[in-house]
Amino acid sequence: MNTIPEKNFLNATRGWKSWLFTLDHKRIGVLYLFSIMAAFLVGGVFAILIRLELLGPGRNLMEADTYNQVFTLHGAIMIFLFIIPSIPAALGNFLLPQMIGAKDVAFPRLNLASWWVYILGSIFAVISIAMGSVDTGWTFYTPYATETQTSVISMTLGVFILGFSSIFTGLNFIVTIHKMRLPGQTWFRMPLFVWGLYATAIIQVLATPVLGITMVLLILERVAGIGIFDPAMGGDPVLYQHFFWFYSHPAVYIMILPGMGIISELISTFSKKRIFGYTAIAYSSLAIAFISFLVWGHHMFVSGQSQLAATIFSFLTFLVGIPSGIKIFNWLATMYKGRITFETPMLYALSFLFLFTIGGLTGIFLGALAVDIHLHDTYFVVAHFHYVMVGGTVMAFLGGIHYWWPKIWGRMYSEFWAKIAAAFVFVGFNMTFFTQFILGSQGMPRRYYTYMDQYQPLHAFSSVGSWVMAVGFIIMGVYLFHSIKRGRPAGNNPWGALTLEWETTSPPPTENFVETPKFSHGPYDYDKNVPERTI
Amino acid sequence: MHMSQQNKTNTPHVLPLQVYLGTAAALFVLTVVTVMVSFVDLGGWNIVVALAVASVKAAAVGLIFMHLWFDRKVFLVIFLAGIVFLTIFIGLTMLDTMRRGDIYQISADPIHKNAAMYDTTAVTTDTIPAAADSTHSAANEK
Amino acid sequence: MDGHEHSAHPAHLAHHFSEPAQQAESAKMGMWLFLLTEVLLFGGLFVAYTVFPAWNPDMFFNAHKHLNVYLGTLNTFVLISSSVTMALAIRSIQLDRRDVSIRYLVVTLLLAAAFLVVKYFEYSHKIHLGQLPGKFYTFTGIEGTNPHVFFSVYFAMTGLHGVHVLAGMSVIGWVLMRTRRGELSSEYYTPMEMTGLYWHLVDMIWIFLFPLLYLIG
Amino acid sequence: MDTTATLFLPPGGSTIAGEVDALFYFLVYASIVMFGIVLAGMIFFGLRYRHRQGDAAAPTAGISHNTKLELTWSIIPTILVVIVFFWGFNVYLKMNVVPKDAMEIKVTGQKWFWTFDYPEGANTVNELVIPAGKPVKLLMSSKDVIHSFFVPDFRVKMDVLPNRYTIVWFEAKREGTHNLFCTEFCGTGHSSMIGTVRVVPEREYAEWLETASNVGSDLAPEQYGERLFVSKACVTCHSLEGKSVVGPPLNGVFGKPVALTSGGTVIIDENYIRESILEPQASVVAGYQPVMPTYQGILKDREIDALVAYIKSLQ
Repeated sequence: MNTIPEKNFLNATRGWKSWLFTLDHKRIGVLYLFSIMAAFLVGGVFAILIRLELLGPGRNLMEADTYNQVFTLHGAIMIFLFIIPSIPAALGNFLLPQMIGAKDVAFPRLNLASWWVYILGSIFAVISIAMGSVDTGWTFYTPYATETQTSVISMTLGVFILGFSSIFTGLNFIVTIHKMRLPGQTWFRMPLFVWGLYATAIIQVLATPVLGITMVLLILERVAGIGIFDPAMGGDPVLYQHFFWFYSHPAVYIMILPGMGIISELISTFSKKRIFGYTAIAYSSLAIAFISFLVWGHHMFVSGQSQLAATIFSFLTFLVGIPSGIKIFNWLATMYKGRITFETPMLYALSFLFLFTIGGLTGIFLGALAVDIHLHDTYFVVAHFHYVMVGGTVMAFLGGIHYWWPKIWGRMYSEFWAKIAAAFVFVGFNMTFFTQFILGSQGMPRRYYTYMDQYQPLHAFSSVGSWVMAVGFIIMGVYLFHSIKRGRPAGNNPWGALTLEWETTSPPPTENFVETPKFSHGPYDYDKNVPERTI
Repeated sequence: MHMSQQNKTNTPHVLPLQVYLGTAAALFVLTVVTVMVSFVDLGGWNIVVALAVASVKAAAVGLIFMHLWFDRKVFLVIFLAGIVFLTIFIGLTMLDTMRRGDIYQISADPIHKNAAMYDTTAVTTDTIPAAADSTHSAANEK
Repeated sequence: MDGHEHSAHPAHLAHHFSEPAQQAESAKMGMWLFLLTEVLLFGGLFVAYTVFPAWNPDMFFNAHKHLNVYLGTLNTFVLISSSVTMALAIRSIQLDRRDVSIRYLVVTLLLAAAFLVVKYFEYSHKIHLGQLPGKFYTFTGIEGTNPHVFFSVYFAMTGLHGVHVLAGMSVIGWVLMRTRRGELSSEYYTPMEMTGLYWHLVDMIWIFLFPLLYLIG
Repeated sequence: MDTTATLFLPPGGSTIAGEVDALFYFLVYASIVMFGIVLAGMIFFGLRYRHRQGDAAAPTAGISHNTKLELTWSIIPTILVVIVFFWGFNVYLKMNVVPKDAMEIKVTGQKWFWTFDYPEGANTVNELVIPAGKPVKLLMSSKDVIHSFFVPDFRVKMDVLPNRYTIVWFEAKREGTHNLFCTEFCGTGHSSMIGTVRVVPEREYAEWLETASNVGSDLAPEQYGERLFVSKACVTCHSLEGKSVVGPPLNGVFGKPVALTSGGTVIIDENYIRESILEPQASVVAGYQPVMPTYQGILKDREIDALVAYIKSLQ
């Protein structure tokens, strides 16, 4: 019978101060976990409101202006407060040092600062909502963003601040991975999740500062009319789009790369099989990180940028698809001759493969110049990025949460309810968003408060799908929180996995390992080891 | 790769005083040179020369003062990465901003000069057909 | 969470590092990554600087003549000198000459302050003439399209740089205090080394701002 | 190539639509094949290598990689996407090079309606009338924020910018009406910034142009105003049934006093209506946002008179 270790990071010190000012990367990870879950809840409520309004044409629930604020907030909260910090700052923080056998990240105080900065940025976002909200869309395109009467400055200031939180995490992770690895764990013996975090961190450090200066210039444009982005003052709105997407396209890979890392762990663990093409997966993460900086112009094919630029961006866009495709085939090949079990994390991994493949393939549509002209700014794009972000990142995140939940709390959740919730989420997601591919190619533009009658059946179906998904998430919330106190103890290694974090107790002690671990086997050596499962 | 470092003690790498003073002298001389050149009219080449001199100066600061020349090469890689990605940012943006007229060069003034929202006095109610005509004639294709 | 629980470790070694060298190298790498973010933060302004002069070369040429080359040159000398003294301060602490190091740091601080004083005179002259960014621009003597954009770029670039000078001054002040308290030595001078790297980058950025704004042609 | 409505795409109404659709459907079928491979792999491996209770937990095969296989699944997709790139680029070029004989119409996007100015002097709001079988070039600009001109049936879309002109061209194949959407978010009325493109035979177009250039001369002012109220998109924001939409309702208001946001009241008379059309921000009715655009330069004096007469008649 498994027991919870008497002394672990959860009960090492007591009182709220010991949490809010902790330097333990695991506690900071948990703080982040609760913060992003709160953000996900708020963003999710906005999503449901959007779908309710779109149940039928005309006014159903709110006025056009309210709707515009709701979809802006849904986007801004989900992107900046949830999905960008989700995997790196919550799970990455908790796991990275354990996976490389370190006691902590390289800069624990910077790590804590990252979370506080995140909270500060969120406060500005909340202030913005309180002061009349924002209605620009999460992209803050000029000149709309310089003209609108809503509280753009407070929101963009929030985004500016949140950028620092992201930079701090990324900087910390790069140094940690370079300097803190266990002796014997060479670069190509690192778990692939660590590779994913490394590639992500590179983008966070390189791209986020540009978001910072973009937000500063946007604020100056509103305050002083500096004439960089505002055409009324001699600026160029398309230049703003270049600035914005130079960050925001790589940011898409900040969201997906760590997710891909999680999937590598999950597929290998639940197939009990050496990962196929380790080197290819590791290098493809780096390749994606690099190429992601060369393709931002594909958001601007109809923006009025030069045809030459559009052509080159289109070509480069196709290049970034190749490494993602390679990863998918590698994961598939990992299952070959495995010993596959289908616990909840694996179900999410398979959902990821299913949904991300669709998301990736529809990305090819949008990269092809002529087809994108028709599909740009329609629901096709909305469906595409939800398949990549929710079908990709969120599925990976949920897989990761279920996979490492017993490591964080030392206790198991209900496998029965977890499978039911996973089914609801998967079915609801496809109902909500596959319909939107059809809507979009039929010509339904995005960010529409009302629409023509011909689109109503598909919109209604999509809204029903959102309720199914919501039911799944509610079930998930209940059993996950229930398990924190009541779940049955999981033991050190409930899944029989080989990465280092499973060698310590669940939950781990404050400095992760009671004794400094020795590097005795690679993270995926299932051909030589059969680790015992503790449940 | 950190393994090789772990057994080394933390002894500082001290450069001779002359190296710092020599670098300082070079920086001052280059500053004087670049200012003097700016008073000579070289057309478009002025800015090129000025930037070339600035690059040499920045390289001196980076390599000597910031020890990039002597330190581990990973720091140099990090610093150069900044320059590479900044170049990508500038280069691909210019690919748009400098090539917008590739297929159609519209030589009419940008709209905002006579658009109603910016100047309500510029347009009177009777000029619509005339305004339409003038935009058409001004918008010639090349 | 400090290093004192491990009696074998020096006081400045944090608990999660195993060697002083590992800690020093980590700090330096972190600092270089931070400098990388600074390069890209200024990078956005450099893009704006590239795009607008390419569109309106004449306006940029005409407008830049209203900057004072002599004050700009003076400030370049001041900032380069401060970089030299900063480098020498680090060299002195590496040789355990603490008093010399303190003197160099004080000179660095004074030079940084001098830079800001010169900048203050430049700014107040421009404010007086109405050569201001964007909608505050009231000056009329510059030919070309949208001359206010030049001053937007000028104030954004020098303003952001000025903020960095201010931040640098406070960090140098902090290092100065720690050196006086005897906390830094040839064994452990990471804070001063990091401050030096930051200060040199501030200098390096000015080395580019100076020709871009003052020496166009 | 001619296309009709399918599950995914609306019927193609322009000469370019067939070429876009061909690539679109190539991508659909190629995607189904690729997705099929992934799905089949998942299902097959999942069933074949499933660990059943009671099976021995033995070490698994240590397959680390297979260079030939990996090269195959890297190179084949690469070739495919290069083909797709050149295909897409080819059609994109055709979308960008306007035929020499294209007729030109000036398009102005503005919160939240479209204005079309014909060289012959006609101007319409939210309805673009074009002849079938003739290439049409639109020279577009915006008066406020970015809008985007999108006709799904024609498969064309282009942003409409406030600081310069953008161009889009198409050739409608046969008569019919098509939706025109704004696809760049532009505020409150974004989703009602909808127009129609009416394609008519060439002879009918000539007749239409003739009357449209001298419209209204044969109508009573009230009737002409009634028509303008719809065609100039007043109806988008002003209800005639007493409802508040974006702006105040206009039925039964003439001659009555109304409170202003600035505090005073004003009697709604001819001068107030005229001022509200030309300088909408001057006296805003209390409880409404100052969002109405000026119609200065869009409406002729004659048209304003007709609108005033029409509102007067709504008692």
